[in-house]
Amino acid sequence: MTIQEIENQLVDEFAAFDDWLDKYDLILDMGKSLPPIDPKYKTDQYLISGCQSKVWLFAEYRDGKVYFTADSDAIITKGIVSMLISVLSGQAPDAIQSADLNFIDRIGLKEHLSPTRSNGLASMVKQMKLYAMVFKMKS
Amino acid sequence: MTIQEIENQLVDEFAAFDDWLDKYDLILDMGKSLPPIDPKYKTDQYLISGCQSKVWLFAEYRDGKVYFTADSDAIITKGIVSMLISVLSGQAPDAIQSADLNFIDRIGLKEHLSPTRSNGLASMVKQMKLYAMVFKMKS
Amino acid sequence: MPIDIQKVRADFPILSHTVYKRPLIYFDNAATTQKPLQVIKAISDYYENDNCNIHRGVHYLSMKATEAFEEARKEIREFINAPSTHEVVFTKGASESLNLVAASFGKKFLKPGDEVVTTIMEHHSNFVPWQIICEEKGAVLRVANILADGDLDTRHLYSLISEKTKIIALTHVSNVLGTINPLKEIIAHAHRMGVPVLVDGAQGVAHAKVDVSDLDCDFYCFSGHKMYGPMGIGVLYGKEKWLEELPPYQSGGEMVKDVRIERTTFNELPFKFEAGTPNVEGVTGLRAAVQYLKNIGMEEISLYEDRLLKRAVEGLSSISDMRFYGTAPEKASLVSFLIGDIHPFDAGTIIDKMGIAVRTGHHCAQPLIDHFGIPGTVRASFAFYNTADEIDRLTEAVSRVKRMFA
Amino acid sequence: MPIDIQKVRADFPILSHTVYKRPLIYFDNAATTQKPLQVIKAISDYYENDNCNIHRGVHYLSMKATEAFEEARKEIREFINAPSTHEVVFTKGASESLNLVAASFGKKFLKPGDEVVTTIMEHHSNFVPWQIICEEKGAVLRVANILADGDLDTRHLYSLISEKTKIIALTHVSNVLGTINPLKEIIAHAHRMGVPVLVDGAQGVAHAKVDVSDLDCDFYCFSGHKMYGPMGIGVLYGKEKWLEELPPYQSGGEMVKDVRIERTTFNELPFKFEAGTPNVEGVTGLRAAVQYLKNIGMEEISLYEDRLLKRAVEGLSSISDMRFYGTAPEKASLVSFLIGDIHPFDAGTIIDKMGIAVRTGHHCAQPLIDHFGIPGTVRASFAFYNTADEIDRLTEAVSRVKRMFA
Ligand SMILES: Cc1ncc(COP(=O)(O)O)c(C=O)c1O
Ligand SMILES: Cc1ncc(COP(=O)(O)O)c(C=O)c1O
Repeated sequence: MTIQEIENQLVDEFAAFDDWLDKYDLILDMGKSLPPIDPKYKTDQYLISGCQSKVWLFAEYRDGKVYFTADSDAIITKGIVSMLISVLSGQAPDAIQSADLNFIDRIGLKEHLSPTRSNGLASMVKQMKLYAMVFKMKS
Repeated sequence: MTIQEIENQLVDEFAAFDDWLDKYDLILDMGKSLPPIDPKYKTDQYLISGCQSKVWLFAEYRDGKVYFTADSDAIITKGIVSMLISVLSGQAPDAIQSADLNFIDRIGLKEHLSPTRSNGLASMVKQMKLYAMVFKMKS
Repeated sequence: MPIDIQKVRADFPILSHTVYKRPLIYFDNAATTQKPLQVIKAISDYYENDNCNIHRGVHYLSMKATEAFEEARKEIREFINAPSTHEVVFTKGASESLNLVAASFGKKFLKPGDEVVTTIMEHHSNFVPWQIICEEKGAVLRVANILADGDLDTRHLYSLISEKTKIIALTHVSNVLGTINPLKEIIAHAHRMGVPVLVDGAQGVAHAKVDVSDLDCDFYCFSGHKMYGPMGIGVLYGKEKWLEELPPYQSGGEMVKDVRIERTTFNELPFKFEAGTPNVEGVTGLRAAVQYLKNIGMEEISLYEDRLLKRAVEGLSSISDMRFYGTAPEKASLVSFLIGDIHPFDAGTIIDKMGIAVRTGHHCAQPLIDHFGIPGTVRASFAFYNTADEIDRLTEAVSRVKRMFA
Repeated sequence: MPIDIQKVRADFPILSHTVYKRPLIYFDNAATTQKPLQVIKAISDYYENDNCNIHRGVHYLSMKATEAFEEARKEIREFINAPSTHEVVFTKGASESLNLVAASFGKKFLKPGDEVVTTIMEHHSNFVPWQIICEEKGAVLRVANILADGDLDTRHLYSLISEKTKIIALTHVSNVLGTINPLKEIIAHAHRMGVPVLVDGAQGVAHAKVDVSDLDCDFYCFSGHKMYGPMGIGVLYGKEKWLEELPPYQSGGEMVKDVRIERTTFNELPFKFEAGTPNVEGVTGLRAAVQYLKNIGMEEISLYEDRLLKRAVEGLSSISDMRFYGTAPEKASLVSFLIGDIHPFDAGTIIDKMGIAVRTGHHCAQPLIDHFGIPGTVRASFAFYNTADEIDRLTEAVSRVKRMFA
């Protein structure tokens, strides 16, 4: 699926819920279903530190595609991370670099990606695009 | 005349005028008529410095009465000084110390004696009362 | 007269707002308080009628603004019972007041080997400035511990005081734990050792009557915005003998007496420490806030807020796995907690979605949070415009969070 | 579109006041400007709807206030055409911005024997901080002269620049003389010598379009209250490379990254320089002021104020014995004068009684006033809400003063 298709799917999933708490229930489920990161990457080197929750991010390059794994100490953050990974992992570097990820906004979670938000997610997206750029240059 | 009588006289004089500019004309006249201070007292030692206009003040003690002479580089300040001197000069230390000088307020010139006013007059009154106190102690 | 809560709430327009389609419950009062209409109106009135730069002007508006400014200083002197108005210095906030003392006191009095004593429960604003000046001067910062319930370990504090100690800097009330420190006892002890005491009153001044003369503290610092006044204004109270001795901090404007190319002499107190155009708006708003508080009565406020605290503690304690941080017997009206192992960010995000504003994280008191070895806490801090019903809604919200993350 | 003066005046409620039973004429704009309803309303709206402490909160109000704060930063970046928002630091005013740079730059870069170059026309806020830090560091303050008409003597200024010069600190516009300094030329010259330039823009920013990128200045400082915004808020623009190098000034709050008992690390720009709770109200009001100015147009404002100046100069020149201070060809909209030998305090007091607010004294520029050997000047400073008619009333008032003291 393309990035856009996965984004649309996510937006649809959230559209089913009206109440904010239900939406967050869904985010929690997504957080719990995030495949675990290899513990050896859960170190300071892979840490993206926000003010309040921590995010660890690792990326690999195989057959022209970038694969991300990640973790966080907060489950909501993990939920958002999980969505970002489902959208961007397994995509080509170019597609990742140009993704505008407006699904977060469409779902109504824009705040979580705001650079003034204290959870490191904005830096995480920056880091994901950086990985994509570096892999592209190397290939 | 007592301090109170002189104060009343001054208040009456000003009551004749309605317009502020006329009142200030009277102050200017008073400023011009202030007897000159002996030039040897127009030195830093006798200077009471406000922010904008300077006041020099000198006092003598004769026969149980305090006599003030003063000068200023601004004529309006001289006018107010002149009034203060006409009220306090030649009075006994006790009377000077207890004078509340509310004529300034009654004339509507209170601002000129406010400690936040930039003309040194508040400090001048303080200084006049200090002279009175010192003379009283010495006698 | 007990607080008429409906009347009080009507004074705070923001309290009738809704967020996420739910009525707003504002429990972030330790971060900043909301403003009554009386304060908002004082600000508009000031700009519509009296706005002017002050002190040196000889014209009408300038005299009026100067008078208003100095009247506000009197009102604030009275509010904290400072001996004299020239011991009341206006700053932009508690942080600036604290930085001012650390910088000026440090410049004048700290030498290599000297010590400054503080506590582990300080807000960064009363910690980092001392850390920096100590490093600059080769002095040592000694940090007093707390007990298990969040009370200051005064025995440890006292053991840190020696002939090397030049000043003690500690908070009146901890913004994380709520702990109210036994200032009178500490100050008396310090003075017997010849050591001055600076008090960070940012969390102290809005919740109970503060009397700096009775406390006998050497400095007391606070912010307008945490006591129902405007942002951008704060106060430094300092004993005259100290303020006279300290060198000026910032320079320019009203704080000089005589500026020559060769050398400058400084104005008298309090102007010596008030560089630049003063914030007349802020001072006017702060005065309105003080009048508002006086009208309600600080005793009534304390009583009312204590009742809110009691209800919150009772309600939240009924939930299992709650971990409370700060349970000292003398405690201001706030609760810091974690819900089992749930990350404070997770809890705060969900509680917010229920319309309740709580703060999460380290609350600018990282040494304290590190001491507990946790990522932060959820903090609900109460004001006299909060209601028992709102407290119950918090308890419900916390239960809901617990269920969601189970 | 030319300024619609009736419409503009209606925006400023204070302008319809009377003093001493005469309509208020406000000519003290260089001290502080009046505020349009748009700014006053932005402040009330903020407190009634959005008030909150910012940055670290995860709840609704805090996010909204944070966003408003950062949007304001963008707006101000654009207003002065700074390359990046993180080069825009909020302070409490120009004086604080200037003190910040003097203290932090001095701490890092000044050594014994170094020199700082400034001018004799500086406001105390851009003079005393340099004097103090130079004394502290054993550096020397060199002071450039002015020419007879009040223009900066740039040849003298240039002659003071040497390898010892670490920074030049000068004003954009003199608050006494009105002189607009040829910044582009001076900055280009300084940069060729490898010397950075700080500009005191307190009197520059409200009266003509300022473009810090075009000027290429290293620092630019100004106050909100002199540009129709609230008191208690100001700006420091600094080039990233400098701001990165300077050590933090005040500490506490948002400006730290990591606080350990042993050591603290600092946040990135601009937060590194913003200690304590930021003045969200002030920033919101300043944003409204900038939007108001943009709406009217800085070019229109300059043109209009130039016309007022021309009329004032013509009118006052028709009176004999007038002594003008500052007649440079490039001049902001203010006149400083003495009426023969009449003391400025005398003149100002009488002019005030005619309802006209002018400022008298040394205008916090004592070295300049001493240079002229006078007790001070009378200064009338104009804004775009003043009218030609008001200017004529000033001329009449001055004639009247002259007659009274004849
Ligand atoms: C205990 C304490 N001290 C100092 C401060 C700093 O106050 P401000 O940010 O208003 O300068 C705060 C609040 O943030 C506080 O809670
Ligand atoms: C040229 C100049 N610089 C600096 C300042 C200081 O500004 P503020 O008092 O707003 O800090 C002023 C105004 O007083 C000024 O006119």
